[in-house]
Amino acid sequence: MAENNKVRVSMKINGREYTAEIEPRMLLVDFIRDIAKLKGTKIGCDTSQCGACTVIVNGVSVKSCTMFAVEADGAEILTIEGLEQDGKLHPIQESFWENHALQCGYCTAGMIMSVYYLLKTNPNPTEEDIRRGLAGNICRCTGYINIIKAVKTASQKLGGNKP
Amino acid sequence: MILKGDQILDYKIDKIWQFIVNTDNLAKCLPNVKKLEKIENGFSAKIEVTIGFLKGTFDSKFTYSEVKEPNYLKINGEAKGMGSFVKLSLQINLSQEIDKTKFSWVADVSITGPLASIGNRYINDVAEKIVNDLFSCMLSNLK
Amino acid sequence: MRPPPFNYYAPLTLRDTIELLHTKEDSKVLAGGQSLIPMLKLRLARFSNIIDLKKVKELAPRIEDKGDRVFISALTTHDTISKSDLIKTKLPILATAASQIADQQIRNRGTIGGNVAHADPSANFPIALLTLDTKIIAEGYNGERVIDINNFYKYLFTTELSNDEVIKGFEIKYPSPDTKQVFLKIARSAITWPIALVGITIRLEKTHVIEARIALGAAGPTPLRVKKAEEFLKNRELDEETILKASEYAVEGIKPISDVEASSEYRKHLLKVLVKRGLKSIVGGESYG
Amino acid sequence: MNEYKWIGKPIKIKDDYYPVTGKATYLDDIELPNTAYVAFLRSPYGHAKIKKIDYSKALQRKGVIYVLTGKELPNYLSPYPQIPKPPAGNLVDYPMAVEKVRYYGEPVVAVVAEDKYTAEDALEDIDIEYEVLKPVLDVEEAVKNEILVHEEIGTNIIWIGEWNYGDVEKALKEADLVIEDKFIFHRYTAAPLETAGAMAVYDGINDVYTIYSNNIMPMFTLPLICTALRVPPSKVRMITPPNIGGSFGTKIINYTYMTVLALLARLLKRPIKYVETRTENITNGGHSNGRTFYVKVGVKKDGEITGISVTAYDDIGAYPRYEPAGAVVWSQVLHGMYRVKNIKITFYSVLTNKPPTSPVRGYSRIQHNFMWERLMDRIAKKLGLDPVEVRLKNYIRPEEMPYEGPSGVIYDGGNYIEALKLLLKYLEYDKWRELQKEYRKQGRYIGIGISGVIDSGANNFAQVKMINKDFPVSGNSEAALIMVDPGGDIIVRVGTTDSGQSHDTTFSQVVAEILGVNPEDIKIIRGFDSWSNVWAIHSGSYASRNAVMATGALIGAARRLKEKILKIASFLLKEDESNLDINNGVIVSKVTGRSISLRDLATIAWTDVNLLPGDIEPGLVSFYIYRPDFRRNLPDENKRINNTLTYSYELHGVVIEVDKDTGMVKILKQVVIGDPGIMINPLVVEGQEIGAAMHGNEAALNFRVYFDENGAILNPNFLNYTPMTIDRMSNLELYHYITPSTSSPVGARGVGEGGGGPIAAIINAVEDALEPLGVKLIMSNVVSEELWKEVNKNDIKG
Repeated sequence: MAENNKVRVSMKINGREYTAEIEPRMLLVDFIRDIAKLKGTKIGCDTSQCGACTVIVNGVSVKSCTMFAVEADGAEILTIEGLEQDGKLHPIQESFWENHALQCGYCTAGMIMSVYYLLKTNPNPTEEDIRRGLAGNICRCTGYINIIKAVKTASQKLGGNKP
Repeated sequence: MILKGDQILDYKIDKIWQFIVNTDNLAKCLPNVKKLEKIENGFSAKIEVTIGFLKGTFDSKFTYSEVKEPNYLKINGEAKGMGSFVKLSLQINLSQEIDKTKFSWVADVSITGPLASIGNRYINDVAEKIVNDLFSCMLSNLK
Repeated sequence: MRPPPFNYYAPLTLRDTIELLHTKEDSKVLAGGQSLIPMLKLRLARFSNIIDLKKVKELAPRIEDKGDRVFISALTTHDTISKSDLIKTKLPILATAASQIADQQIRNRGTIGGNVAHADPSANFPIALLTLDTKIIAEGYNGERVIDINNFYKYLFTTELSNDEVIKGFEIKYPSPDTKQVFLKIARSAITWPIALVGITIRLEKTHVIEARIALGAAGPTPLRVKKAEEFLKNRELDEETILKASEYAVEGIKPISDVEASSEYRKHLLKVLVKRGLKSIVGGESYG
Repeated sequence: MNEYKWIGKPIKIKDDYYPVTGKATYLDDIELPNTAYVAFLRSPYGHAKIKKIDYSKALQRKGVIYVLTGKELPNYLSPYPQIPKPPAGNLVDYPMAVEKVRYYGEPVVAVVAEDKYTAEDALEDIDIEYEVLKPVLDVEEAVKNEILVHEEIGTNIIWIGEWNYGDVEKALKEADLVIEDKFIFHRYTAAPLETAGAMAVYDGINDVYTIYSNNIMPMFTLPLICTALRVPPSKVRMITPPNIGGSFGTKIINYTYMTVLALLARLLKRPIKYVETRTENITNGGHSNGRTFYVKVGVKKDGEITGISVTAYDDIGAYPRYEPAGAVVWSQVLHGMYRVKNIKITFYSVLTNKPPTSPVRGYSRIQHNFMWERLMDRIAKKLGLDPVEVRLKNYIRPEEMPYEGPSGVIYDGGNYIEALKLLLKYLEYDKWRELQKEYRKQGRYIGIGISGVIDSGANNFAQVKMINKDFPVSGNSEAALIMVDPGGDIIVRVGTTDSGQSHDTTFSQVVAEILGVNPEDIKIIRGFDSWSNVWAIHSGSYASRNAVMATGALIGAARRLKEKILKIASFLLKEDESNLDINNGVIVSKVTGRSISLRDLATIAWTDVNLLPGDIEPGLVSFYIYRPDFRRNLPDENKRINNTLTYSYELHGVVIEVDKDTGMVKILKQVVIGDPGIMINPLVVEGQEIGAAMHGNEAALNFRVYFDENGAILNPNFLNYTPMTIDRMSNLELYHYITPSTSSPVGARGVGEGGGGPIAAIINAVEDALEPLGVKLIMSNVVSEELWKEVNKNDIKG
């Protein structure tokens, strides 16, 4: 690899392949937003805390602002845009909608991806599990009450199955 | 932040005084000096501070603002780097005790800018280490 | 905020990694990146060369039961450690420490090697590891060496490792079954650095202390063991008075870090409280986190 | 109350579809070709002279397009207009520092680059020499005028106001006891998850600026921007994307960014974008007003307040960017929930070398409510009464509603006494009081705190005339346009912006109610564009106004449209208008059953226009600008005015435990009782109420901006300015005690700023918990370390 040069990176996002020549310092979130043009994933802080940028990389939830795009070379990524199947909302999306588990919506994409991972690893979470599992996602609007309800609804809708 | 220290040295006061008024002896003890230039009553230096992965280059300037031979020396330091500003005032007091000399120092450090805020959790420790290292280096060079 | 530029390397073998570290000036290894990347973004850290370890086969995530000890490879994530049945049974203090690092996303990506090598005095793993028989297996330009965790930390973010050395993994001896293990921390929320943290392992015959280890976090520029308290506890009955005295000895002479969240004096007090609560929980029969 | 078909129903929130699918569009999601990105180099000092700026190295960096320094701004821009008369009116305010920096984080240099990464890199190339000046950070120091923030006005005091009603001196003399107290309301910021930002485009052919932003009252900030750019409003097009990622009031003062970007867009002839980093947002995104109160209150032995005298010092920071509006806005809640008649308040609006303040949820009233509610507990303790008793004694009585306060406010209903009883019931007040006694014996410290807030909504801008009677703003207004388009679809445009208030849904419910259609059939045009939307100059989302203001406009427009629809239908169906009504999109005669669908009628109205009666204009459009009658619309010489329209109230109760060993506070139980009047959509209202309560918890327990002696902010990001996370949020319970508003169109009250509630409740509870230890708190924020020191002050010293 040539020094100070760009690197070629390919990754599959929501089943579609994206390839670009990028600086190695490019954050994954910038790749998703600016290269793949998937704007659903957000940036909310500088310090890896708010979780608005949460996506699923190779099956696990990560903060895409705390990962270089080059680290995701060859990875499979799932973002909020990839949850809807054949025009049908994912049960987690439905649950968030039914419970009004959002207001401004800026945290929602990251929050839903964290719920996706939570229910994947723990299909029947207790309230404490929910609070623990979502501690890395800040919501400034809802006071979290409806988010907890939405996760319980989603777990019921999925009938204890993994999402 | 105020830091202090003192030590009894087995030398006469004059010898120590000659040592501390020589700006080179301070410059030598700054961390990782990249460039050094003499200026009126002092020097300017580009220094690199590294604490593990924390790393920054600072443009610093030291002036010997009060020189009261052979007892008291005040050095004003300023450093600029990492978008931040560091102000340092170093005071050295020497007092003769028969054959020995008591070397006491007081440092007042103030840091402002992103380093003080973003690096808030570390900055006090780092500043303290730099100042302590500076004086222990000078003291050991004296010996 | 975005990091400054660097060159990126992703070697496949440990040998190549060390070669790169040895030849490329101003280089830094990248494991999970959960400490390093935020520092780069804030531009408190910068390196010309970043060497990504994740494709290095020798470091791949692995927890291996070796009879009287466990081997955990450097790239094993916090999440994996927190959920490992082996670790939960044999080294509950380590599982608890892992489960209480930041949040799920960070635990999914952060690694034990990175957490330990980063040498933040407030990090969880070092506190747990200091209370156990932990050997760090490191490999460098001059070959492999084994470093006792007690000799590992030098200063804030500074360790025994040289620039061209990499942690391969950790060998941790299983404590005897009569050893109680406690990990406690005080933090404003999951996502903030703990203000104070304490790890205790203690071998007991009923309430009689055979051996004790106490480690404190945020108690100074490095994670540290408090020998005086440990010595004091040896061969004593773990009663109210001993606990009180031990907690006082534990913080004697320490100078915890000080920041906008908590002064040194307050942290010192909280550390004392945590030691006290930790020891009490042991007598109470609990081993909670 | 339940005669409505759609109003009051918790129908599914249309707006939520976009965020849950990732299809919402926020400012930074809008991309224009050839956009350049800005990064600001900001002041590391609270107060300093700029001696020299060297940016030559930055210009050499690949990808850097341009560097603009604040020093150059007077060549291009005029200062922003000021509300007060001179001398304060002479204050010079530019969007970047010109000669001097006056607060930490003030933009000094703007770098424009091809991408975000390079813009940030280039900041490191710039060398600035400062001469450091001593900052004035404390408001009570600032009033001494020894250090001036703005030399050009010769004082730090922007405005002094006196509100004096009844006979306070006499009232204090007649009291059994006069209590003196000091309270400090601290500085914090609301930190919406989306930071502030803007993008500007300049059209050189027509000399027109298009400014995209997440500003929440774009038309109100337009005159400020136009003054700065020296252009008439017709030259500036304001666009707000459909989604704003929260504001809580703060996204009003981002007009400074909008101005700089507009200038750069003109200079560089390409789109220019800037979005704050989180660190910049916490540093400079708009702080709440810090306020210090000196209070003297006279009470009878039974707790009845005879009169109150207050001097308040408001710390507004280095520039009055929305101020000194806050110097009068609090007077909406002058007497809180209490029937006190003898009130004298002297209010100082003061500059300091701290970042400028902005409205922050509960703007200016939150501080005043806090003072009242702390005071009630202090009175109770002094008199040995229960805090509940003192409140009940002084509450405005339900039979006094609507209540006219001494300053002319007209409270629009409510029953504080019953609402408080409800709170006590759900909080299990008596049970906790018993437990408290028992726990104390065991060395556990639990405390119970209650408080109330007046959450006033839909402000009357005429209150600004108290500061400058000639300042040309008053009342409030909102515009709506409703159209049944040629396809029969119902299209609605309103001048508001949405930062999480679910406007699509509530507005649809209101229009559906009047037009007799289903809310799902209504399309609200999302986002704001001053060239295609309708608007009033007061349009926007602030001051909890839209349940009243947008509703008023929509009802007006819908009624007009309905009239026209019925008139046309009457002609077409040959029916008397009074026999007709619209039902599920069909106009039907109650008498003959004859009908025509809205869709068919729309075709005729737009297309087949010769079928219309001769005196009817073609098309089905109506436009309405709503202006509420505040009844006391303008202030008199004694500052008597009704300065807002609705006065919602909330009662808060918390039970907390203080860990004596650590000083940590834990909420054991939390209850909120709200009276929002008629709720258009309960899901939306409850969301606002709970969200506001969480902000109150944060203000009391998490959020405080710390400054060092240079004025630098020590906790500028989420690392140590940490919002409430889900693992720490209390299990708050919300209940309602509903009384309809006597002032608003459907009986709704504006809500969503009740954040002040939990603050006083929590502080009251902590003080209550630690009463046996003699702990007194003066601030609106408690920190474990300070509490630990308070609790153990004797031990620590000893």
